[in-house]
Amino acid sequence: MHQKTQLQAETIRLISGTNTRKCMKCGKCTASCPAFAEMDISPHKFVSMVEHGEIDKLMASKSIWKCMSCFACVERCPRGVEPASIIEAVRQTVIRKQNNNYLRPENIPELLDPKIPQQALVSAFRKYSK
Amino acid sequence: MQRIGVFVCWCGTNIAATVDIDTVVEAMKYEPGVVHASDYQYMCSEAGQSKIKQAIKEHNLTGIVVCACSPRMHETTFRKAAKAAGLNQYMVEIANIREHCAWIHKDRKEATEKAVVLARTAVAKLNLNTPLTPGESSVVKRALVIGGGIAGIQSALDIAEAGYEVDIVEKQPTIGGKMAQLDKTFPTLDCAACILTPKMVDAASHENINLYTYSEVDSVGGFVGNFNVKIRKKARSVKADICSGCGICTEKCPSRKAENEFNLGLNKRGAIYIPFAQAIPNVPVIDRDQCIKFKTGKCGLCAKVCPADAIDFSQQDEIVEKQYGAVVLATGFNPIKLDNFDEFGYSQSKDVITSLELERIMNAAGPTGGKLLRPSDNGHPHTMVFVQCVGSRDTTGCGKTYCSKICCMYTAKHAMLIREKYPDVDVHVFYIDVRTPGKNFDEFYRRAAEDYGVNYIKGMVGKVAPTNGKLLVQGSDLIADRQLVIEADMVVLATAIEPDQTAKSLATMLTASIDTNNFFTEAHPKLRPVESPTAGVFLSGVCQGPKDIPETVAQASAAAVKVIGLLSKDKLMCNPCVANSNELLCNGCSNCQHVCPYGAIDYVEKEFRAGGKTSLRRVAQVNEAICQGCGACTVVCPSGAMDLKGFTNQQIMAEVDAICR
Amino acid sequence: MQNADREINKEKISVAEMAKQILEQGRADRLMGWKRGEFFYDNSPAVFENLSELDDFVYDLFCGSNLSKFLVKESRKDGKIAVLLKPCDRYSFNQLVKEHRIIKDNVLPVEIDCDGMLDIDKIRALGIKGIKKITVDGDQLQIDTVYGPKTCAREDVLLMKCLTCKDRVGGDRFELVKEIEAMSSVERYEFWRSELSKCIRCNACRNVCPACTCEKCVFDNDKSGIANKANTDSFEESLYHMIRAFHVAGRCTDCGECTRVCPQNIPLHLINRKIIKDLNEFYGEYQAGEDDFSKGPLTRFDLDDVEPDIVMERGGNK
Amino acid sequence: MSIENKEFKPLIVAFCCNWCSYAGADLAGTSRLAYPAEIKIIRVPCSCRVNPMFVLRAFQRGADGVIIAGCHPGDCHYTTGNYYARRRMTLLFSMLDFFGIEKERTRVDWVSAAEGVKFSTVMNDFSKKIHELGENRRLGDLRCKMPIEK
Repeated sequence: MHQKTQLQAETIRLISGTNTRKCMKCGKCTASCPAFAEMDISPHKFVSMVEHGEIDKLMASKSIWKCMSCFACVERCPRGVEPASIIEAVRQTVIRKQNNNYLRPENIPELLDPKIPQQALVSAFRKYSK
Repeated sequence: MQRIGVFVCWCGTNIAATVDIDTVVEAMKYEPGVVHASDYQYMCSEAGQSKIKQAIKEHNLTGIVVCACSPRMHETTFRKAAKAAGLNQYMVEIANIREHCAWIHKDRKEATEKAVVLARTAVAKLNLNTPLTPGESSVVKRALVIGGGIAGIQSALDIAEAGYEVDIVEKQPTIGGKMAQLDKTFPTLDCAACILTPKMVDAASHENINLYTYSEVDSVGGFVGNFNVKIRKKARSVKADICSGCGICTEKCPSRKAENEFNLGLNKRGAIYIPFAQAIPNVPVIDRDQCIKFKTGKCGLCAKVCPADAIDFSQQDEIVEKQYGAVVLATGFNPIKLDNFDEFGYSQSKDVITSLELERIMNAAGPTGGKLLRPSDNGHPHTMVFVQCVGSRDTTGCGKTYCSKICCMYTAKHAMLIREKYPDVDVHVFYIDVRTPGKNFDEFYRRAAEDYGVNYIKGMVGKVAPTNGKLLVQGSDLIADRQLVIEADMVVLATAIEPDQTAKSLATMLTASIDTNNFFTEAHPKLRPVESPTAGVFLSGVCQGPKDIPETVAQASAAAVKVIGLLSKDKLMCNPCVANSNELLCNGCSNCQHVCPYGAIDYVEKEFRAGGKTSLRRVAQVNEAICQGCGACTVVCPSGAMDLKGFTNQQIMAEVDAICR
Repeated sequence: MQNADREINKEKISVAEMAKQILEQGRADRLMGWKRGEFFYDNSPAVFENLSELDDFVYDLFCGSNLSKFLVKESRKDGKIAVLLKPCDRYSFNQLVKEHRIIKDNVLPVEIDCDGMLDIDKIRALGIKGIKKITVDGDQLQIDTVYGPKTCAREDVLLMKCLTCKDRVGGDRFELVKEIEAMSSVERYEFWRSELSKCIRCNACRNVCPACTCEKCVFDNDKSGIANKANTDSFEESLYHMIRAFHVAGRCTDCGECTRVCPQNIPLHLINRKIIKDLNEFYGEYQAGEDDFSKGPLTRFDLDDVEPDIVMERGGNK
Repeated sequence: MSIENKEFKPLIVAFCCNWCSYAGADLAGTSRLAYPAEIKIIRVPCSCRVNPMFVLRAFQRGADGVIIAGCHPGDCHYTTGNYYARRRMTLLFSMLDFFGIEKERTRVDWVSAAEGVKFSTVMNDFSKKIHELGENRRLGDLRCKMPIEK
């Protein structure tokens, strides 16, 4: 693998704290994902793409912004691989490159909807801010 | 002074690649007592052994050190070689320079240094070895089989055929085990009952086989050749010797609330019941928790209708104490509980069932009379989804880390049977991998897919949602890289299997080891697969690891052969590495007696002469046939009178010194 | 702690009178007690075979020594022997009976009272020299010396073992152990190094210890690997006290004789007490010699015993 | 100190019971799970065979760490051996600590025949600890006059 892609993949693994090699390619993540219809890259492919160092493609993917961080895939993965953490890590990498905040704390109150689960809010904040 | 020979094995490149053999050989030449040191590519081979034998004679050796693999592997081999050359076989020490050195170290210098230390440690110990003679103990010519499933039945039949008495202890009211609950068997699709029930009858009618059904093992004492077992015969509340098995009581019983365990709770049974029609013995049992007579004191209808007057409400548990020469463990398995897998909706919908439940539904003697009906409304299903690996291969702690092995094949069987009987039913199977090693197994699976049109989907189910009387199955199809939702009528979960929970307590009673999953450990994973590391205890069936029926039967027969081999001996050689009390030093304090797990130590008043006077002293004596050589007594002995042959205080301290030199 | 087969001084007669009566009435053939020594403070254990020998019998403030151990040999002789047991000695007696070291049938245990024994070294350390006679006056001692009368508090000159007597109310016998436990690891090491450096290997602690009654002591046995041989290396030296303490672990009654007899005044009993404290904390209160039948803490176990890791987690600084 | 540590080659004695931990060590070997070469294993039938004297002897002869490995409580091949070992070793370790010997130099762990990975982890872990502690001077000779650095 190219040195740069190797480094990128390593960074993703480091941020997400996952071991992509543990994946046994069962596809339960994709089976569980409620946002699948919106995604261009399926959750299970995230794992193998990190494993193969295809980080640039992932960073360009729509999927990373469609993931709702519901953690269904993390909850149900029988091998403890945590695809959602990988997606989160890719998002982090994109945001760090863009050097931009999409969400600021002061904007939160007006966006608040009592129906939004707390977890989603926290996740969104992590997702769209640096 | 000993005359020691040191033999360093290369083990091909296994040792030689990391350990510099020459350095080890050279270093050993200067160790005290060593008169000969040499090396060879494969010491355990015929040629290697004859090199050892030759050196023993040539150099008049009194003991040998073999630097090779683990003593657990070849100690016996080298002891036999030494014995053949006229040495006492306990004048052999092994330096484990393979598993404990060559295989775990990469640095050649480091590994070589360690190998030298390990070798000189063995030499230091051997310098203090003395020839030992094993004692003998008798063998009780009777075997105990714990578990009356196909594994236990097969082992018992084979042992009984060889002419030895066998007792089967089964905790259920009938023998038969899980196989009795199955409908058809793969890959031949013959009916399970048709091949099992004749064997059950054989076992029951065999003159050498004695059945203890509805019984459990309470305690085990003793050792190989002389196990002392207490069996608890639970109170059936029915006199088995006069019951004719007519079944009138089971029909008349007014209580109908108990879940029928045999049908996995898919229907109800009476408080007095026979698990299934072909049960052996064909004697009912009263479930006292359900029986109106036991709960309220009123009823007793079964006693009134019994033509043989066999009902006995006052029956008590009975303890039978018996001696056995060997024990076969055949405790079997159960499907795991699905509490950790809520996503499959097992607890939410009756139409989500386990594969074993499907076996009952498909069975002609089952709750639906063999008709495939949806449990919720008894309707005919049109779409069925099978999910494989439910709880298997799960490293998160929710399920089991291992592959349950049988699920791929039985799922193919189920799918095929359904498609054959009901071609209108769409069958989808979600799989992660399809594993079909075995004779005619892959052909069987492919037939399901190719000839019967079972839709195999590479992927997993993420969610089963009961909606409007249907089950919405959301899964992935990894080949098509898509998510799909199937509207199914029934979902069948290929649930992981785990060892029966009795395995754990039996392991403790028998001091047989179990692994982290509670499967019994075999003495050697390849070379001694049906023996437990505990002498005289043998393993049969799934209690050792997941397996299908042909494998189970093969292993059951293999275990039986091992038992027969043991029971055919009149005397067993005892381990000579047993405790030994130096009467001159013994204080008579009883500390050793307190800690001995086998009751192998007795105290006697003995006369001693010292300074012209005779005095009586209380001293410890070890029964060498009973002592197993754990050494607990040696440490509590304040005067050091108690020592362990083969592992003496001096030997171990010499080892410590050699390592710390 | 009262046993039916024991003599108890009901009439509160003097111990000397009791001794006399036992021999006179033939309740025992011999009697084990204390004999006046050359000086008034060095009474020593003795066996009295007849009434005339009893002239040397003494029971006063300097009868600290524990008589139990002598019975290992004495109870094996012909005839019955009566033994005087102070409250603290009874534990050792029971422990030895439990270990079958004393043949119970040959012994008549006689329980006697004790108000605490004196330590002559402590009196001298107060600067009181030329002592002729000591009498008890309540909490005080009247000491008749060649330099005239002196007094001191009785409490100040009691034997160490009497200060933590099991019959005394209050006080914490583990106080010193706790102090050492609270030290840093280096401090503890330095403490014991300086204490144990004083050891001259006279074996007095072993010889007096009522738990050390082995037919042949491991330190005298060439084959034990820890024998007291020529000092080729320092193993035996440095570890003697550790091994000894471990040897008597669970059997030590905390009688304190080791420290009493140590000519170098090493507080050896603290090692044993530390072990007793640990045993009590880990496996429940246990007093060796409380009875003559129960199993000691090292010859039994519980399924849910603490793991050895507890030592790592417990106090005691690095 | 740091230079000393680089050259420090510890000596660790491991007492392994024949039925579980020795087999666990074999499994670690078969699985090629590395642990430092300074660890030397002595095979004993059961953890209850380990006399505290052996541990003291090892220390006195220059060992820097001693570890005793046996079957998990409840799994002893001899039913009860490791329960006794557990009490003895707990007491011994506490006593050593009382004498000011670094308590981390001693350890008891339960490793089954199936736990090759655990064996290797435990050994690596223990060795790391001993490396941190450095040479065992204190028990080498508790009576020698050489002061130790604080």
